[in-house]
Amino acid sequence: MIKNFIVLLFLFGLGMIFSALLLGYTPDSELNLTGRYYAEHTAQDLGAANIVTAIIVTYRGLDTLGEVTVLFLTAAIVGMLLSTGAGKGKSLQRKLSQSGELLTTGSHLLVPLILLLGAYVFINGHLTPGGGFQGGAIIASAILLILLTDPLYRFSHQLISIVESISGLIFLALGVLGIFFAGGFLDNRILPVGELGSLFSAGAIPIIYSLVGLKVGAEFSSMLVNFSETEDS
Amino acid sequence: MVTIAMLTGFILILMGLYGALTNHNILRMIVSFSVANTGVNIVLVAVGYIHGRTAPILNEAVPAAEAAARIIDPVPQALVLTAIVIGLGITTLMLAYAYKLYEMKGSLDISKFSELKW
Amino acid sequence: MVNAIFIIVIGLGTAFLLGLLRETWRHTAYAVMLAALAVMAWIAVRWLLFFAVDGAAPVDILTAGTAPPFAINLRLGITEAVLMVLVIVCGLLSAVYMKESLLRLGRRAMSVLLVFIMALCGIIMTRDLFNLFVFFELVVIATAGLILLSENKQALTAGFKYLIISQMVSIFLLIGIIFTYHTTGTLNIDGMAGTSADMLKGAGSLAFFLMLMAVLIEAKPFPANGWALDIYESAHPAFSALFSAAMAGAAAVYAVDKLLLITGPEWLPAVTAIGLISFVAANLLALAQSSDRRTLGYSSVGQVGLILVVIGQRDILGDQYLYIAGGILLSHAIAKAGLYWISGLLSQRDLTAWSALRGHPLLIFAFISFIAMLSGLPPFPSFYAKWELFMALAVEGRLWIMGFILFGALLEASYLFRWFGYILKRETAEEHKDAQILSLAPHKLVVILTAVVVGWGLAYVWGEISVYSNLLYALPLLFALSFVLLDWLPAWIKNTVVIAGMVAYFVVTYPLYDPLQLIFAVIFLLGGAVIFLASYHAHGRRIGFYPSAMLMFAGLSMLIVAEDSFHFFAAWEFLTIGSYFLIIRGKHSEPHALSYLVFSLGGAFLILAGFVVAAQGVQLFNLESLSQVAAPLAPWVFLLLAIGFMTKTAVMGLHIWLPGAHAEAETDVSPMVSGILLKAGLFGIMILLMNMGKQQLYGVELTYIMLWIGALSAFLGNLMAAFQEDAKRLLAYSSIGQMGYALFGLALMNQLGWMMAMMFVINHYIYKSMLFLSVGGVAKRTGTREMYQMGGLIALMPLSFIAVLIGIIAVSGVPPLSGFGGRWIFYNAIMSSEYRLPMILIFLSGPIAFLYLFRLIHTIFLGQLKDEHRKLKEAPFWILLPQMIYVAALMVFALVPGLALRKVDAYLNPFFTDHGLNWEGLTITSDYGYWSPVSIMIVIAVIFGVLFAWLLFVNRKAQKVKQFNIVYSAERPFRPETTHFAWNFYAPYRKAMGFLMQPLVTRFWAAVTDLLHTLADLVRRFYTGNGQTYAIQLLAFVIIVYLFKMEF
Amino acid sequence: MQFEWIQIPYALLTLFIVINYGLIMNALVAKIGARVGRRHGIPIYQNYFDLIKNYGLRSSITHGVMFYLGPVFRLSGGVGLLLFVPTIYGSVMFSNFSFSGDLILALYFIFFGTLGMALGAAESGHPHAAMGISRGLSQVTMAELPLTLAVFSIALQYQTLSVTDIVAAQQGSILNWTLFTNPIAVAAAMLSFLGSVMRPPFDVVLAPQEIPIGPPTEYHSSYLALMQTNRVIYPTAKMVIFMSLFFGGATSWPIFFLKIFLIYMFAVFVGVVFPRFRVEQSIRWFLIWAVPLGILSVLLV
Amino acid sequence: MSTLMIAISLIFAIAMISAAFVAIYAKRIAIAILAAGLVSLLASVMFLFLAAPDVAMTEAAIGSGLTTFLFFFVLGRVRGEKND
Repeated sequence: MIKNFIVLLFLFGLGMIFSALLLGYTPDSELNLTGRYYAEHTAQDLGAANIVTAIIVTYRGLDTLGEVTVLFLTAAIVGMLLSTGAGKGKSLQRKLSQSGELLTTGSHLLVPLILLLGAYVFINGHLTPGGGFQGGAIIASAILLILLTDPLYRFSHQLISIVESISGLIFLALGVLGIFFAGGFLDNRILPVGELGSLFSAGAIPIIYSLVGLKVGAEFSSMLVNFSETEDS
Repeated sequence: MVTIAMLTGFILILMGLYGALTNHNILRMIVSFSVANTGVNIVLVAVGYIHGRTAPILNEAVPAAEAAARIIDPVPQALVLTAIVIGLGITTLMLAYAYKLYEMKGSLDISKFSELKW
Repeated sequence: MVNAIFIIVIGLGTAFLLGLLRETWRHTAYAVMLAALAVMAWIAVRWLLFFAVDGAAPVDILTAGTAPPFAINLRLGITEAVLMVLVIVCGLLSAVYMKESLLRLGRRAMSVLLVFIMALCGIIMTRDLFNLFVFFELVVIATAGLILLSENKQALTAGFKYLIISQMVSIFLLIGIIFTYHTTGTLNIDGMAGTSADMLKGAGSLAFFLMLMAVLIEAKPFPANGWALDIYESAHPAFSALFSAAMAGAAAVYAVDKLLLITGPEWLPAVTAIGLISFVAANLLALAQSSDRRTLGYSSVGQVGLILVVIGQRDILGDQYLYIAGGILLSHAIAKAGLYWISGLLSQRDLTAWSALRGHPLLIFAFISFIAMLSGLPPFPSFYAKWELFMALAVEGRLWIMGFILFGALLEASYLFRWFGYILKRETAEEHKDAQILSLAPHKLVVILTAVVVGWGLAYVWGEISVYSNLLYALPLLFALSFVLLDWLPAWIKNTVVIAGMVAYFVVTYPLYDPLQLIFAVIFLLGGAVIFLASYHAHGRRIGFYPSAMLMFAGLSMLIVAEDSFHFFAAWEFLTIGSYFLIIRGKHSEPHALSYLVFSLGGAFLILAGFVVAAQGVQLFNLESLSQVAAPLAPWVFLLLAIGFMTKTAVMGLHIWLPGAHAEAETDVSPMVSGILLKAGLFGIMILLMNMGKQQLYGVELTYIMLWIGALSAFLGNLMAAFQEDAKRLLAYSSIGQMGYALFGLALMNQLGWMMAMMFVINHYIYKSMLFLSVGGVAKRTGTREMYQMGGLIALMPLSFIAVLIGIIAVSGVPPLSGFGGRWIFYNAIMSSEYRLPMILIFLSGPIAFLYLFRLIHTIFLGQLKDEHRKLKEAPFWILLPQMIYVAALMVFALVPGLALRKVDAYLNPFFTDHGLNWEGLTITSDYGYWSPVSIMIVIAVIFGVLFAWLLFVNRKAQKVKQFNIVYSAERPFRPETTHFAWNFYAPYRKAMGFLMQPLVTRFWAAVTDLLHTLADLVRRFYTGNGQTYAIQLLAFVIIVYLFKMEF
Repeated sequence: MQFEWIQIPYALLTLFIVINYGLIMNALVAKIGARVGRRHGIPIYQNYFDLIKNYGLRSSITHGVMFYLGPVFRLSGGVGLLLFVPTIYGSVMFSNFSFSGDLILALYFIFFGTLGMALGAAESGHPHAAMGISRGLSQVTMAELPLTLAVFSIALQYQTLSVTDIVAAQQGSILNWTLFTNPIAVAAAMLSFLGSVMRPPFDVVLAPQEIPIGPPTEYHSSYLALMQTNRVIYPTAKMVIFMSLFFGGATSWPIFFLKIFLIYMFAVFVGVVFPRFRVEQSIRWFLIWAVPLGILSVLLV
Repeated sequence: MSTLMIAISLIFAIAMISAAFVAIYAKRIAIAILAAGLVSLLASVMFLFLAAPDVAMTEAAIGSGLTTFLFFFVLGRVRGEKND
């Protein structure tokens, strides 16, 4: 109890900091320097309609690279963590209630659709809301669906990791091409910028975002698969 | 609007932290942290909001030439996207750790994992 | 030049690439990873050379083809290049080291390692705040992964604690970043720094505060660092090395540095305070540790705290900032990594288990190099860095910072050197006797030795770029270091080289010395060479002896000729360390060597403080400029320096290290540390007094206090010597007394006083060396140092006896030997002094000297011979030879003291108002009296000779009686044990004067030590081990810093 | 002052006079003591007989080299002490070897004999010898202190360390004696004197009852003869110093004889009055009574 | 900003805070996990209000979707633990 009180006390202090931040906050009425630059230059420089996407993939591409690396790391570490447990190696002996016929069939029908949706989301990332991360999550949900209906389904770890690696490597390679053929690392203008609003525009952004989508999808899947393969302890 | 969002965000952070710092159960701590992370995300997005403007996506309604006057600040959104993904990464890791810790001790009480000390 | 972004690209790309390999191709994966790291290292080194050699300007690396602040940019300058080389090379070495573990966990672990290194480089290079956050998160996650390399199950819990903390950190960081962004309109660090200062007031300042705290916490400040310690303790040692050297020591600290660019000097005091608290607290807590890796963890926290202090002080460091921060940082990184790597060779986690290193001189040398780097000892970069740091602090008058740093550094040195003591002296615990504690894998050894080489290399580099001359160019030091390489030679060869070297060096440098220096040079160099004759008795290789001894002599010889404070202090440190290594060689000397070192370093730190306060920023501060120190500072400078030097001469109150250290040392080491080393302190005091003269503090004349201290030391030193049972301790206490006399003489501040001190310097060298050698020789033969267990050895060891006899006559000051000269000058000196009270103590201590001197000769050589000693032989030839040389020297010096002293007398004349002595003819005259050593000698010799001859003639037929042929209360005793009146020899005296023997000083220092240890033990309970508690502590840390910063 | 060969016979002459004087005075004191105690006492010439007899005896045993050296040291100490101090003020003939050194030399040379004696006795291996030395040295540390202080005091007073100069400063009138110009120092020195001659009450070192003759237990025959010689020279030599420093010195032999005798009698009388002290008691006694006087004398000069 | 929007966002805010309360205090962990997912879901709606469709999608997919499932995977594995 004393501990809770102390925590409360300190959180009160933190609350004071927060309230000072809140009270000191005056909403902008105009875009600030950076925001204005993006609003004014994104379209003509990069040719991406979704400015957020442009920022993510190009202007702050290094962050995104880091971000996919975070997932890559997480997937790898989760794999390491869960593959060294006591339960690993034994064959799965869990008795699971078999999913209903309807569900199985339904899922088999749904999975391709979901995958398609995911692909759509990341391919159109430079035009509409959504992109690699959202698309990747959607792809992973297809995998999730399969796992839910058939917990004993084995995915090829090798396949997942190859998809993950290849897409990551291409992402990097495209970034490096930017050094030689455009303004710098991760510059999307290695391909023509194209016409604002069309699918094949914004230089390498759609490709990169698709790669990110694939990679993220693979990484999410890998995590899910790893978790689902753990044993009861 | 912004104020409400931001306030909500801050309250979520504080609540999340309270939960994380007072619950002994590791899973609950992780849950609490994810609440706090959501709060952070809300605050981040709220900071970029400008009253009466639209999402930073150019289309017929928002032509490139007027963008500067029509859209809200896209930067915080980009940051939040990254933050969410990173948050997921850490949460996942914590979950995996929680599982292994449970395997080790048969318990999820954080106070039982204090052999390393002093 | 390869674009530095390729460091990141290669790191990441290889990490991705490894995913393509089959899980089973582990060796391939390992090779690929090493290759990638090597390429990264190569790129970083190329850049480093580009900056360092060509002096290129920093380059900006743009991404996305857009200029900052609209896209992320990286920057690469010399700082970044150095840090990246550090990170990558450390990573590469750790990867080599962790070979087995990495192969066990497979390619995924290797990917994680690569990403870890890459992310650290990212943190170092990036100029974008949010990018910094991303890289930090990468580091966190990678850490959580690499912790799995450990074989310690508990590592898992440590990793989880870190995750909890990083959740909190990321919350603070994100909130801070976004509000800072809102205020300044940019995420670029340079962009923020460019905005006007007013923008970061109010809410902006708060936002910055949160950000700074978050980054600071990654640097693991006390007390928000429990998690880090747990990681240090439980992770794979090679990862701990990385985590300490690369993550905390390089990346996190540099991130703090970058953040502070934003606000200018406003937050520097807070960072200083946090760093300072961390430094002192961590080192204090480390005192109570018994686990090696946790100790290193604490030390790491401390070192990073020190770097934070440097960062916090950068506004006053100017051009020196990078030099200082870099010196400390690199020393820390190399040393800590090296120590962690060594710890990986051991299977036991107790500090005492490191005794398994004994018998591996290379590893011990590595260990020494590392702890020297951590303690900031010359010639390593941290030494130069600390010196410059203190110079700057002193100029600004930030003396309390300096004080805290010195205190912390002393604590740090104490546990590090205590540990070293364990290595050399502790027995392996009984239960581990059979266990193989040490396992030496070649690749691990290579890694460790690389660190040693790099450390020495940096020592060279730092010397090169310092404003002072490179210490590594000093001939004596190189001579000493060469013995590290020659240590495989047999001892007698090395000994010959040593003697030849010392004599040759003296001959070569002879013209450089003024008369005062000459006296010391003769004692240090020629005198040292004479003592080394005794070292011929040792067989085998005597690993470690010659490097240590020569280090001490190198320090001594550099001390004499040092002209500026820097070189003087460096020499001082060399002789301190060298002598420590010598002392700890004794069988039971572990605790004594430690207390010697702690006192010596404490004294050295005071000297350092005194010098830098005096210099006031003048870099090549000539020792003679001490006389120009201005009024309000001068007495304080005097005080600091005086106490520092007096620690070395072991004045009463600061003496407790001496008896044990001198007594437990080896036979030929005792004379070195007693006969020679103590003079260094006197030399320092001479330099001090000669240049600063009399100083007053609050109306008290400091030399007067010194006079009292000298008198007290003389009195109590002699008194305690009288009550010792251990022969070498007796001599050691006697040294305290003798140094007291010398100090007294100096403090008289007249020419005769100084002449007396010089008499004592020479005399003490001769007779104390002689006595220590002969007592050492006896102890060697009898196997004990307890005097009451000896007795009657005169017949068996006549030469040793003669040495002791001559010695004690000389020490006691009885004519005709040279000790009398000292007394005679003493009386003449005090005649012209206005102070009379302290003399009384000196008067009293004279006769007391008789007590212990008689006891020494009586209980060892006279009285009853013990049965077990009946077949003893005379001491070894090589131990006797120097003694006989000393006997001769003593005679010569007794006859013609002018030989040594005339020139000094003339040299000292300008410094004092009173007259010196008149050396005309055979009679030496002063204003008050006269003294003719030759006449005295002749008169006494004639009387003595006539009587002796007559007695011999009359009793020529006398036969030696049996041992027990004595009248003993009408009985004949049969046991020598009961008949040898020796133990507690001065019982009546103890009854009368014993109250003075209360070990008050010892008790005082013991209480201080206890207090520190208890405090450490108490405070460390703060780290409960509960991850949640750690998180609460973190929160509390942030809030408390906030309250301090905002309210006050 | 320079050495000339003629000084050797002069010095021997001094020695001869002092020995005879010492022998007679010792006997006289013993006689007086006996008469006071209503005993007959020894004949005045007894000491001569003893000495000559002992010189004539040959010993067939020795305990070792130091056993030889002990008496040699002892007597060298006594003779040296005597010869390093000018005996008769103003007389070139009897200023002996005082050119070798000043007061300090004398002061430190006192210990030469003591040390040698202690060494010699100790080699006999007899525990009583060791015990006696232990006591003697313990006591002497504190007993010497007041003397040292007093000497320092008068050295300061006269601004010289030369004995001759000090004596010179006391000439002219009895009121010029240190006894009157610096009475505190003299008091301290005389108290110290009591301790150093080892007469009662400070004679536990020799301990006539418990230990036959203290440190010299094992000495006999010619060894003893040397010791006996010393026993007449050494106290006299010491008293010469006292006389020179405090009581105006002696300008001729009769004054010399008189002053020495009086100083000696002072010690004898005190011994009759006080009971014997144990060593720690005597140390305390000196510490409480004599040392403060000495300190006072130093401070007041 | 219309009053209606403010009212709606207020309602959402209160709903989120209540859900967060549940997430922290719920007796059963499963409920807590669901409540946290709900907070996330509500937040994604909030993001829409704040004109951040990208973020809203991500939060919905990742914050409330994937994370919740991962929680349940682990929760299922640690059944022995009391759900206090």
